[in-house]
Amino acid sequence: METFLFVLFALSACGGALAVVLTQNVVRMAFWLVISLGSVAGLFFSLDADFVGAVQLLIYVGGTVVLLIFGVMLTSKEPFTAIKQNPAEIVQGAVVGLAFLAMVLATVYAVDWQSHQAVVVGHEHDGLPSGYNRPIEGNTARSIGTALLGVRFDRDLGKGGEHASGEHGHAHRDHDVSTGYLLPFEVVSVHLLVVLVGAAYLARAKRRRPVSAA
Amino acid sequence: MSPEIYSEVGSLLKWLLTAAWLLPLLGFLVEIFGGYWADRKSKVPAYLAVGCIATGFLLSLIALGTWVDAADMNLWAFESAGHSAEHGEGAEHGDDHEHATVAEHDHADAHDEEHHEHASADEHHGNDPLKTAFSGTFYRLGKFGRLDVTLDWYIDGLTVAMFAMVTLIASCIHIFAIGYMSDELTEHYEDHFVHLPGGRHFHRPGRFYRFFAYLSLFCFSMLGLVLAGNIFQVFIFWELVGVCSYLLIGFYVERHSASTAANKAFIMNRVGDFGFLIGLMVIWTWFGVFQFANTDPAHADQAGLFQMVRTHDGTLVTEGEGMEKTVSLQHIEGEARPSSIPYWLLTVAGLGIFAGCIGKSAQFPLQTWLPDAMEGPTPVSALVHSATMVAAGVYLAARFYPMFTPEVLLVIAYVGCITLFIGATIALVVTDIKRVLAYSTISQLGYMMLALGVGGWIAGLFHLITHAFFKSLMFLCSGSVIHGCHHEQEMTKMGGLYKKMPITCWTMFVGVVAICGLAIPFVTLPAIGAVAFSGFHSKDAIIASALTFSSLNPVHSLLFYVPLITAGITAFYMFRMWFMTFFGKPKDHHVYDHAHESPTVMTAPLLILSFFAIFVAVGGEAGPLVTLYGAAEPAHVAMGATDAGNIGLNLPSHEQIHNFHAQAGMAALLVAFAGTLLAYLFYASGAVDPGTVKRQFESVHEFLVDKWRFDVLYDWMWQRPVHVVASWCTAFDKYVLDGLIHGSASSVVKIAQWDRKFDEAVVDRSVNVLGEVTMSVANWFRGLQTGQLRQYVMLIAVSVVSLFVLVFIFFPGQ
Amino acid sequence: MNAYLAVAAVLFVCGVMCMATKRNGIGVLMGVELVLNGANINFVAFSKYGLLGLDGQIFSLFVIVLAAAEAAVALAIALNFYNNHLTIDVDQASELKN
Amino acid sequence: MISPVFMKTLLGTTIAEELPGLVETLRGNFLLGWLPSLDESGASLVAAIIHVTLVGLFFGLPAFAFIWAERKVAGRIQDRLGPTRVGGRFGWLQSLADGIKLIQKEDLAPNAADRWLFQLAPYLVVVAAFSAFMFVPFSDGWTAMAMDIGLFIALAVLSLEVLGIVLAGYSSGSKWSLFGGMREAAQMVSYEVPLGITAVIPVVVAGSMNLNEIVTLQSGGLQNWILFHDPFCFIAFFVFFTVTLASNKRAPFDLAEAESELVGGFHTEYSGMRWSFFFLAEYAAMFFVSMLAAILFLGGWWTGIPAIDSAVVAVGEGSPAWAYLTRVIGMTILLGKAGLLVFVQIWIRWTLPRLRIDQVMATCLKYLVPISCALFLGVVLWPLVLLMTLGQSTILGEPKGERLPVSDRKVVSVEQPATAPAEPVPATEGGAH
Repeated sequence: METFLFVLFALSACGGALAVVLTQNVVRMAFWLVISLGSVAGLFFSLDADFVGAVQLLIYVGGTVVLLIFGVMLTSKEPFTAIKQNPAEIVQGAVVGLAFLAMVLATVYAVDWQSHQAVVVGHEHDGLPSGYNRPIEGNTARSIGTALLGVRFDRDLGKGGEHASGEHGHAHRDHDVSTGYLLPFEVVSVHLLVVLVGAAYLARAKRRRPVSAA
Repeated sequence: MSPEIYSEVGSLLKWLLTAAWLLPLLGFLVEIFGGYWADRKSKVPAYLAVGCIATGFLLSLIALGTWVDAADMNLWAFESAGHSAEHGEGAEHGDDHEHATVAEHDHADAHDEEHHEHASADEHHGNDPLKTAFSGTFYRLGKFGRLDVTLDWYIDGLTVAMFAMVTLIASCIHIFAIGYMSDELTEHYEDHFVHLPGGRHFHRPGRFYRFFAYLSLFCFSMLGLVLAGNIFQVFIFWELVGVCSYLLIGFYVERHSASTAANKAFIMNRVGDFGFLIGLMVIWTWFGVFQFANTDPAHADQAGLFQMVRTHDGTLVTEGEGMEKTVSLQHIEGEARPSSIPYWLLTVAGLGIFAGCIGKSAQFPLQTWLPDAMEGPTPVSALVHSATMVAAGVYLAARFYPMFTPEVLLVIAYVGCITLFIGATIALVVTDIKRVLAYSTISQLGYMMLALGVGGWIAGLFHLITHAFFKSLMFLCSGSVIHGCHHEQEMTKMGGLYKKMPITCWTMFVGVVAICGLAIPFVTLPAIGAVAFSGFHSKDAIIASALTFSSLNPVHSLLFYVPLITAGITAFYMFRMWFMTFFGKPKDHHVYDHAHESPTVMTAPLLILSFFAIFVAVGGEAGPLVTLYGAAEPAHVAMGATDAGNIGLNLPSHEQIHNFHAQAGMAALLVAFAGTLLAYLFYASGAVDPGTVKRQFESVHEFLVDKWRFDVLYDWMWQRPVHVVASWCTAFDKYVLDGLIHGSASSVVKIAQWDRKFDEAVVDRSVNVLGEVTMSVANWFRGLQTGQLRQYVMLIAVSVVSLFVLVFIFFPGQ
Repeated sequence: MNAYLAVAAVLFVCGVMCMATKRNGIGVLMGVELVLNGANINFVAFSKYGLLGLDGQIFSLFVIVLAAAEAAVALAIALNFYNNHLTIDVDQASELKN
Repeated sequence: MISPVFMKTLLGTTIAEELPGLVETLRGNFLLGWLPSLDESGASLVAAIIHVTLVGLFFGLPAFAFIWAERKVAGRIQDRLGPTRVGGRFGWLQSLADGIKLIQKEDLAPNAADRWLFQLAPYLVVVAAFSAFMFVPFSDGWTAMAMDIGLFIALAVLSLEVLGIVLAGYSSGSKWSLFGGMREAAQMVSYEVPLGITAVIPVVVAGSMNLNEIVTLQSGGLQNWILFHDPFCFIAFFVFFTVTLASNKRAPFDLAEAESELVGGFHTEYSGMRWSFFFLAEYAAMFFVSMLAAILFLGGWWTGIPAIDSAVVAVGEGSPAWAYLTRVIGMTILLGKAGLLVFVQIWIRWTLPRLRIDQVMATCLKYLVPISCALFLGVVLWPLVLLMTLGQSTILGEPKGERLPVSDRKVVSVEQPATAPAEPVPATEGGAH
């Protein structure tokens, strides 16, 4: 079942991506992009990253792609325009793309990932203080939330307990406390605000200028 | 007084006076920032200012009562019907007086005036004056080493009396100003004194609100100065007062004369303040404390200045002789402060502080700013130049009295003596009604300084208060005249105005009589003493002090004769002014026809002030005012001193002064009547023609009209030398410095020309070659820059792949 | 693990090719999104199977958010471009040429 | 390779766990001995089938019911009778008749259309609306996918609906449709913002995005409903309701299909079954957001009267079968609440006139967004303010933590440092570092 789901999502993701490249009509491209990104969200779910998957759905599929389609509608002169590429370019792109793919895949398969493998994500959260319900496996929303607020239940608290149980003693405990992602979170928030203002400024209605000679 | 009562009374006084002090500041802030610049016709700022200062007056009255009650003194040495003219607040203090009256009733009847003097003198001789003073700290600004810079308060009889006087007079003047400044209540004020090219007058929006804001700020500064508990704080408010006077004198800033006068006042004051700063530095370096005195029994850890200089009974403990002479400083156990100060340094400090007083109180030789300051509106003149600002100098001299050595006192006396004579003589010939008053102010300030200098501490301050009342009264009267005559200030164009403005005329008469010190001779009422207006009592006291002093020190007998003669001159020029203004034939019919009595808002303050000008000093030396001061008088003054200081000065004691009192009073009265008679002959009866006299003493008249040529003197002494030095500097600049620069410039040009050849031949050529090579390479590379986004991406992909391949080819093993 | 990485690789390459071959500006943007998604898959895969732990997921969150921001700005730029050139063909955007 | 966790989540936990016990009870008590007993995988399978059926039913039936209700309510509001003929007295089979009519119609596609996308778009819309139901609990534990982020992902999936509408509008090749699609895109993207913020408000109150948990926290009386948790929540409910109206493009925000100006907007060119899909999706989404509102603010499956609630719960503690009955009762209550909200939506549609598009956008960006932000801040600060002024965390009812199921609570004494876990962490996690 798991393998089936993975293959399903992987195939639709890859196929969607390929279709995006090969399709000429922009709106169809967007549609394929939705398929691809939705499948990526599915991949996230099967990787136990349900929060990321939900965010992927909400922001990417629900937001960004709609934005893109919106852009298409604002910028196309007649319905169903397709700006055709030069066939030579397609061939060129295919060759380079295949080479690139071969390279990346070769790298992927050249490294022995198995030796580094370790399952870490949010299985046991005994460090959580009381008052929280114990999340079932695969639910990382709480951990991510607390991490974004600057507290790492998965890491510091667990470690503290581990040290307390006598494995390494207390000596390294101070160095092991990680600070979470509060600052990056804030930075990203401010960044988003700036982008919002900037985009509004860039896209504000202007009088159209005649096409330049170039 | 127990510490509990002390702190209770002290904090009550503190809060009352602080509220009275800060209210005008509040008014100022509201008036400036309240948006009245948008509504030029609003009278609200005026009402606000009046409200603030009047509330301050009420608070001051309560404080006065509280203080009197706390000091447990008997203000009224005579038997009285329980009514004191000195403070009109009766209701609040009825209990007080009642108590005093009952206690003294029996034997007060039996004793004569003399006895009472003794009784009251003895009473406060025994007392430490600091016992009736309250001090404390508002806020510590900072501590630098052992120096505390703090905001202190110091409240004694002098403080409360000054508070009541300042707030009362300021209230009256504020009310008067509502009427006087009413022509500023417009969007288009036409200033007839500013002539623009083309015969036009200057137009501007009215500044009614601004005037009252300045007045409020001024009151705040003056009250802060009086309340200040340390010399540094005094300096701060001193400067604030200066700034306010600058703003007010220069109120009609568009008039050249006004702005010049404001500058003059400000700069003259700076000269004095320079001395003040020197004094401050001496105090800082030697005493390390700015506080006047620390009278709080709960915090007696640090002694104030007065406590350090003088012992408990007010003596100056000295050691050594001549330049080696030092003054031992009193100590509180465990304080790390110098134990003595060189005598000459203390003198320098005193002279420095007094220099500040000279500037602020317009004493010789810095007196010239005050007449020019008459350029401000008349209420300003009344407030700034009669009652408060100039009084600040006298106040400081009095407040700082314990710090002054006999040498300083002698200097003060002579400065005052010179000033009073100069002021009076110039006032003889001036024809501008306000300037007459200005010179009389200078003269009267000289009297006060003289009194302080000759040891009449109470006399000087007595005169300060009485003068404040009658001089502000006269200024307001003159303001009323000017207002009524449509801004005509020349007395030569007035005359016969008593029909047109009777209230002004007779209130002015009250002021004139008061300043001349006229009295009904040989008549003494049982409850009041001499039948006279306030000026008689205070001037009498000054003359008595001077007489005593000169009899004890025959070398300095000039210090008695000059003020005596000047008393006559005073009477002459004051009555001259009155007669010229209100009597005789109208000299300018245009002015006369349009003259009118002022509105009630202006005459009411005149009546109030004339009431006080008559009654404020009632009782004379035994009256409440003197008694009030007696409690604040420095301990060493009352008993006098013999062979004091390095110059062996004999300072009179209260008793000695009293012995000469009647004698001096008769002399002064005589001289004053003589002056009055002379004025009547000259200007009222027409028996003597002033013109003839003027022609006969042509040169003297010229000299006086030129104000003793002080402006010319200062021009010679300061401006000319500066010009000469400046021309030297110009020459030096022109010939030496410019020559050097020109020479170096031409040599640099020579070098540069040679360098240019080298540059062109060597440097430029090599750079050009490099540039050409770069250009050709860049031209070749330009082909790569297609501007096609997609090609760039493709190029990146291709590059990555080829890099990868290359890495694998060249580093296969890794 | 390898399979996830392979999928990510495919997405990445498709994205790059999309950027390289599309003449439509919006198409280029879509290519960028694909590239970012490929990277995200890697992050999350390493988060589960590698050593990244929660950090991988948080990184991918940041990437998603920043991608949204980037899309907004890029779209604004594209609109501006369209306003100036009356086309969305990136080949016309060659003011930088030579 | 793929963790079993995911599968378990997908198929739902509660029913799968309870089914074996339920079957045993049935076998013992109701002469149903012929039933085979279930092992775990079999239980999962049966649970999955049950869920699919339930969701399918809940997707389809309410839609039909509401279409009928819409007509009926519209008629009543406009002072007419509405459907009366089909299916007896109240015309309650009108929807079925409509459906049959629509299926029979010809499936047209304009020549100018992008045919492929044109035919695909309705399915996208239906799928999005349908999938959203997977994450919503119908009763205690009855969730197809019980996830901690249930609310979040439900909203995410629902937001996919707009994509289908935009594609439909674009691919129709008609300017009316294009306008409709554009308006829909703009409107949806804008209203996502206040929708998200107001949906987060209950999350903040409850401390969880798990919808099941949120409802559990609202047990024990009306005062424990999040609607009455604090004044901000109270306002937030109405803002949420308004925003869901807009995001379902219901009147007065139905600019995307404004019949009077756009001739039907994005579905102008559709006919027959594909056209009916849009409406199916719309009514399903109406029902969905109403259910969400009921869960988030109105206490879900609790009646709000403590006596009744505890009686129902007590009944459920008897045996698995009784527990099942309890769930059914809860579901009825929840559906009742949701139905009421749907009725209000219909009522509003036939009462208020339509806004202009600029007014719609202004309503969102100038009013709803700031208001919801302020509400959010208020909700966040409320407990602090209460704590500082009254010294307690709510003014109504007992503190929230007390309402957690006792079994899930751990008592940590104050002296014990919060960093010390109750049990040692398994070595697998530490080994990764």
